[in-house]
Amino acid sequence: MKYAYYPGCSLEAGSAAYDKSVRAVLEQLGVELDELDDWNCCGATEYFSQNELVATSVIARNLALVDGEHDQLVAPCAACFLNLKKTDKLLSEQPVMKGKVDEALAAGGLSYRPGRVRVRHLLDMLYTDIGQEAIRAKVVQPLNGLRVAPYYGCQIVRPLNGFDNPEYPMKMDEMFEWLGAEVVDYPVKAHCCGGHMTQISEPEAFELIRRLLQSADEYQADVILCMCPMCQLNLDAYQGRVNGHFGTSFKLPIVFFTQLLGVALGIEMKKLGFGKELVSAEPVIRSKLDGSSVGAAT
Amino acid sequence: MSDQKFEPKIVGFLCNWCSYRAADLAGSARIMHAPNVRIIRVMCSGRVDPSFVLKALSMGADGVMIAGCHPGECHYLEQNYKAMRRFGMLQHTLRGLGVEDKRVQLVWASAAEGQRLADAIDQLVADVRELGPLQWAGNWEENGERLQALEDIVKEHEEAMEVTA
Amino acid sequence: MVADTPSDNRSKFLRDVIADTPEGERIVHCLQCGSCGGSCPNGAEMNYTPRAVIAMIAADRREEVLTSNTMWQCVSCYFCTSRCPQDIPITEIMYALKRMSIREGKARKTDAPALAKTFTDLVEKYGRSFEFGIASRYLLFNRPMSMLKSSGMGMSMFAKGRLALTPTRIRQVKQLRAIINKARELSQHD
Amino acid sequence: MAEKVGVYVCHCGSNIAGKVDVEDVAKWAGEKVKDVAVSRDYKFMCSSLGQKLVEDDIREQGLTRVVVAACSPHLHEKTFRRACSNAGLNPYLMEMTNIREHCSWVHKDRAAATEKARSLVSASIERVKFQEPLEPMFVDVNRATLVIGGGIAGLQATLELADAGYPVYLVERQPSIGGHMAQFDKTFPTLDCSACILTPKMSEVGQHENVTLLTYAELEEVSGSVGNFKVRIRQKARHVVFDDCTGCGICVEKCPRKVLDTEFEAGMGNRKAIYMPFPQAVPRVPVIDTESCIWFERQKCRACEKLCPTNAIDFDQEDEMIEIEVGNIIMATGWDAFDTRKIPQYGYGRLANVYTSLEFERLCNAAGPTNGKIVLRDGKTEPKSVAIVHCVGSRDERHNPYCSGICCMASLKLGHLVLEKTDAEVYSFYIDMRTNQKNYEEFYQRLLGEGMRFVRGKVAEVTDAARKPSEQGKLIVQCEDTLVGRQQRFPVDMVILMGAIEPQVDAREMGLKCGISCSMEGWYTERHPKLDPVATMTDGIFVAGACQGPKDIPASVAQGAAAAARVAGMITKGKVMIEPIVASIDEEGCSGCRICNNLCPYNAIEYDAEAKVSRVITALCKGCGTCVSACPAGAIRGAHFSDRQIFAEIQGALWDAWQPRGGASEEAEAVPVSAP
Amino acid sequence: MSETAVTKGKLAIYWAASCGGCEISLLGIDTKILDVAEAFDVVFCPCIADGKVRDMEKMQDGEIDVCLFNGGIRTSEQEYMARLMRKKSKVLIAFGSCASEGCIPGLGNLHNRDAIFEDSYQETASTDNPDRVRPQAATRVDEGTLHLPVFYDTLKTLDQTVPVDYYLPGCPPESPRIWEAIEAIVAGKLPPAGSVIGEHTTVCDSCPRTRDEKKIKAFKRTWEVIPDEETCLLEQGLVCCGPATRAGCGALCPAVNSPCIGCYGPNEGVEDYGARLMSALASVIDSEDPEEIDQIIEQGIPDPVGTFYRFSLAASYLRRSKQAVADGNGSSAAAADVR
Repeated sequence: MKYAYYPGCSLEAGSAAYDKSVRAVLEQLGVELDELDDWNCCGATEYFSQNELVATSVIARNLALVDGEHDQLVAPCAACFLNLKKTDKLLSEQPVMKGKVDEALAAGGLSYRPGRVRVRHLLDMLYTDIGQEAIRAKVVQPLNGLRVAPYYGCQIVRPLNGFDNPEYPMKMDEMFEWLGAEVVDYPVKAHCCGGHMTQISEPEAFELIRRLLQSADEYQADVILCMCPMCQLNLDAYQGRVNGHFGTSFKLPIVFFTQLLGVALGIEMKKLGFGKELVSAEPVIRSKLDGSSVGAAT
Repeated sequence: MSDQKFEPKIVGFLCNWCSYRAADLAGSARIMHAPNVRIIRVMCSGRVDPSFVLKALSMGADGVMIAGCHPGECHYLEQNYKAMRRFGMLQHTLRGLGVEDKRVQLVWASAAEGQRLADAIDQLVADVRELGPLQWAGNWEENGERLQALEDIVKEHEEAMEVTA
Repeated sequence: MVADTPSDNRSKFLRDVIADTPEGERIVHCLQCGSCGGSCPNGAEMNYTPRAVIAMIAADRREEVLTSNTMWQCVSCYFCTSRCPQDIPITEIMYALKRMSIREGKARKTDAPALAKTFTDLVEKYGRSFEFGIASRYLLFNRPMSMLKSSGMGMSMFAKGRLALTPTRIRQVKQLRAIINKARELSQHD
Repeated sequence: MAEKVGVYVCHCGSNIAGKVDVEDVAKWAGEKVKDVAVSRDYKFMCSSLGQKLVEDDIREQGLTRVVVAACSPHLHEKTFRRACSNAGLNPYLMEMTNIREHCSWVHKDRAAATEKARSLVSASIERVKFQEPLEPMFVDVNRATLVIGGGIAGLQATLELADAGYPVYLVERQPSIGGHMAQFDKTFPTLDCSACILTPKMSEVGQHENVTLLTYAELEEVSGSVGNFKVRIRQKARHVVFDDCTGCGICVEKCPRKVLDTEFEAGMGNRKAIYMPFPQAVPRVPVIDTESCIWFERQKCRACEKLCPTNAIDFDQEDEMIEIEVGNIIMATGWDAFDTRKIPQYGYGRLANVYTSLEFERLCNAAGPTNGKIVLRDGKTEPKSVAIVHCVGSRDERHNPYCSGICCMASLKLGHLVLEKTDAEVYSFYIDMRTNQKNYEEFYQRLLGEGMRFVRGKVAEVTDAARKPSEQGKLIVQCEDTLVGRQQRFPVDMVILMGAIEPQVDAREMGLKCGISCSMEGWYTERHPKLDPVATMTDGIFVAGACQGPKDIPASVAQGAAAAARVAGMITKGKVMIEPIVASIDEEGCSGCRICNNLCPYNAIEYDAEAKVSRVITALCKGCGTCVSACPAGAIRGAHFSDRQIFAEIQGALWDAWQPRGGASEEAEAVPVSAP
Repeated sequence: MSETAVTKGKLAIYWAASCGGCEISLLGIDTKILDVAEAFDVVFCPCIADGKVRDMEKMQDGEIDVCLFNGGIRTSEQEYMARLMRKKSKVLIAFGSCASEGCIPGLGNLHNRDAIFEDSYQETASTDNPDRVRPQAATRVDEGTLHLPVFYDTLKTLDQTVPVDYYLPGCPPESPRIWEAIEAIVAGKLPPAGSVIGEHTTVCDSCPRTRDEKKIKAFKRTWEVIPDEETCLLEQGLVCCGPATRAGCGALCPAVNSPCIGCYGPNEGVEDYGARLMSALASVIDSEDPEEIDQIIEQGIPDPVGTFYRFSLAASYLRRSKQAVADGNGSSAAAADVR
């Protein structure tokens, strides 16, 4: 299996752990991941707030860069995934918009035929394409005893992106059940992490973060699993400030789901980018699992 | 009719139970739409024979509409599926003859969908207007050269006969 | 013959919003049920709920809507869109309102529009974004006080190697700029 | 011989004349169109004077064909056919041109509308010349009627007909008649006890000399047509010999296997493996549920057999096919409840104290699992606050776009029951309150007075994720109170979801068996939504109750009675006319290719293997014409819609586009060929 | 036939745009040709006997009793001859598929003159024509102007050119059918003018294969399957035109396990052969999913016009393709003319 890979800006720095673990896990699973050459930023939500045509054109450049050898583009970041997917849909459904984007792309010597590239989220690819059997076959370190709270966030499951229920997604839950973890079925797993509100108006953002932490905590999760850099950043980096703001004392490690998947596959924690999270995850994981065998495969 | 603007002439075959009634409903609800479609009632879209469409095009129609009950809602249970299959086959053939897809359209409109039918009519008229006139009979007319050539033959033969005579 | 089209007696604001939103035509089907307003994680902080905004759009209350904080409070979580019983693309309407508000000079200088601008400026310069640049520039220019509060967190991020001080620059920045400039030019033609 | 066509263009007051220059159309037809002998315009063609005009012309001018350009044939075709008949002209030699609904009412431009009217009239004139005299066919109507579905609508229809002295077969798939109404506690708006008003009707049906009751039976196949249907019914094996059982109930009492009753009790209570759905069941004959019976599971037990005083248990009983003949069929197959799990944000199935309305009906019911005590799932705690959520799966493009109609009133009823039986506060979350039948608004007023709280807003989600201490341990209903314009959270103990009323899952399949169609949602399509709401497009098949669309009890009863009245009318008349619009096969031309054979959903085409030709069984043919256009040999003819008629109509419609060109005849003489 | 010999009739046989197969089939009536000679004087038959147009022109109008005219009308010369033969003959018979419905030459109507010339005089592999020489209707030479017949854009059938009395279908008409027709002419037992002299049913009628109800999931090309010899070819997915084709051939092709290709044209009363066939075939496609239906059609019938109108394009309702006109001759101007 061969996929074009769009890491997105966050995975270059702030969420390098995600990128690291994605690459490690897919290598372990034998999936070829070819980073899209010279990709540019997807614009997050910010271009759409200013100019729809520019937003679409900026994103379309990435779709146009996917070479003929690849027809699937995998994005791990929620915003990147949604933007790429939305753009492809807009271009196929809005002929006027497509005409203009074509012109804009042409100014850069590029072109793109809507529908040529199938945009996939990493979770969908792992769940659907690789599948239960192949993943279970590679499990070296079952996650028995670890209580994980899968956190899906918003933009991967909404608006209807086809691979999971937009209200009550289950794919990550199922995947971690395959891995032996105790999966926490808490009610806010697809609620908002605050998004860019942390940058704009902290009190509102903190309230949204608190709701998530509180619910996971009530359900006695050991660790929250993320699949979006923004979610991880908000829940992890702001956890201390949220505690300060509300007088709470949450100490919930927030890791990318691929990091823990990597642990189950026996990849060494260092190679999975552990240690970059502000609320340290390693101690909990090691204490719940048989610490000595973690990372045994490498 | 205004002098310059091309007004498409379109024949519509509407099923008695859904689409014809949708057109009736559009009437009683006064849903305005383009006057270009001349409606012919058939009992079912399944009655629409490709030859009706070909005949209409050959006789000067610029476009044709076939309308019936939604798939699964046919008054005759499933006959509109046959209309769907024939329409596919017909379009496939028409393409081979250079007739643009949008000139012949298949529309589903239930008896309650006067608006939908009216919209479909407007859409079809707009599409055909954009494509321009079809005037199929002009297709097999030879140019003036032909009559001249026939006369030439007559003349030549007459001359030849004079010589031999 | 005259084409028979219904006369458009909808408010100017409504027509503008519809024109600026993909699948915006659905907006006229709003039942005012409030499932958007009820679902919004930030709904309690908004001047008007999305439902109210839709009513105000239909009622042509342009000024009140475009100067409100509603769309800027939108976190693009799409709950409203996926729950709307009438298939109205509410999140996209929020984007459209953001654009209109900036275009018509109704957005407040600080807050989200500024963040958006900071972000996209960087993208245009380097082809990619980086958190440190955004956070520092945006906060420095717009909310210097909170810069101080955030700095502690920033330091820990830096310590963990999660804050890059320089962004990655893509090779074909010029190509990207050409595309952006063309797109910008085309959007002004409307 | 050339036909003499009479053309009559109606003004319809100003309805047509306001947009179409009718005088001009009539004049044009009279002067310019071939074979038109008379052409007139008239104020109101459908008036008796207008009809007389046609009749007189037929008699005096010897017209052989008539075209009436007026409104839709669906309105007045019969009128003018009758006029032709009166004057001695075969009614099928008349054609109506629709220049009102299809022309004057939908176009703005007078010139364009007139031009279109001209084309439509021209099309009719060309067509009518090829029309042929046809004779309608008559068949006798069997006096027996089949009613499918033993809910309140079916019961009402059955009783009306049986009381009028006609035999009725009532088929019900459940072990007892009664339908959903039997599950309810009270009925709105009068709050009568549902069982008290339903039970007498059930037993009357059970004992009626004219009723053959077939419960635990399914419709298998319908053939034939109006007046004479043949129906095959599968009598599922009860494993209890019907005639031997006295209904004493010992078997049920002694059966050791308890199972969750997901049908009658909506999952709120249990029943035995051998059971009657409820105490007042009709007939009082139990059935063995072979899925859960210990004997069927592992060949042990047989307690019921051992204890039955009349030896009525028969483990070897098998399904049986029953064939009956009826003249008419009434479909009263009812509704099904929306699966509320499809809206996960409301928490049904995940949050214990979220209920469906049917579950709550059973909870309230004095004969239900809690003897009518309203308690939470723990079986003991009385709720202190109850939220009723409207429009769950209805008025929602993602599920059912329609309004289920009855839920507003049902939620008022449930609210009243909570207020009456508990001290709880009741919140009703609605989008619009719809209480538009007799005494319904009054009932709403009553509940306002009783202190039920109404919040206008569609519920966004029901969650157990508390944000503050006051929400701990509660179900929080989050919504926008749209009248206030603020997002609000309501902590409650119990939530009732008013799920949408949906068609039965197999409604479409059942419809296909009877030859009637469904709307996209799955409701049976009535012949006319306003003027003929009980008949269907298929003659002899009628609809009653919620299978035609969401309906409450009064409306179901009314429609059941109406359907029965229609059937009674058919029976009284004794004969039914069948339109002669049917297909026929020219056996000379038929080569027996068998392409047409499986195109007919009514199996009206049979293949004669001896003669190697196909034939149309006229009585079964409904005249759609699909086979006509399929016949590659052109050997099938569709009466009244023949190729020749339609080709002529096309030519007429395009009179202004078609100039014969490149043909042989007119040019042949023009070009000289040298003479000797 | 001895008594007919007393009043010997005059028979003419002419060919226009055709392959000559009709003449061969005529000779295929074998020794019966002697009976023909007994009944008729063959006054004109360029294929087998020398004869001059001039002699025809000199004849009295209606002097010829029967003219068998095969071939479509593709050039001005052919049109002239059609008119001439019409004028001189009492009974004009469109003999064979080309004259009746255009046949294979009629498939030229998918293109126009320029395209056909380009193909014939330029594109074929064996052609070397650097100067792009094309036939000209008139060429001036020192001695005067030389004329060639004008080549038409559209091939017409005989009855699109002159009125025709009878039609004898087939490519070519089968010899026994020809003999039956001649017998009928001689005996004066002809059907009403304008009729086809032939059967009123289709090929299936004479095909011995067993037939069942039809449901087709995929149309197959002949090279894709070796058909079962007993069952209906159509039921095996092969596009057999037998159901729509007039009987008369004796189901020759199905008899050798090959699907009917429709050379005998439409059955009695059918005007557009292709429409009938496509309607029938579409009716038995076994799918209710528009995309699947499209796929079945696209994959199974890659050349719909060639399949449905192999023999009858020129006689169909549409007669020719549209595209050809747009890039072709003067009539494209008419098409662009706006009312």
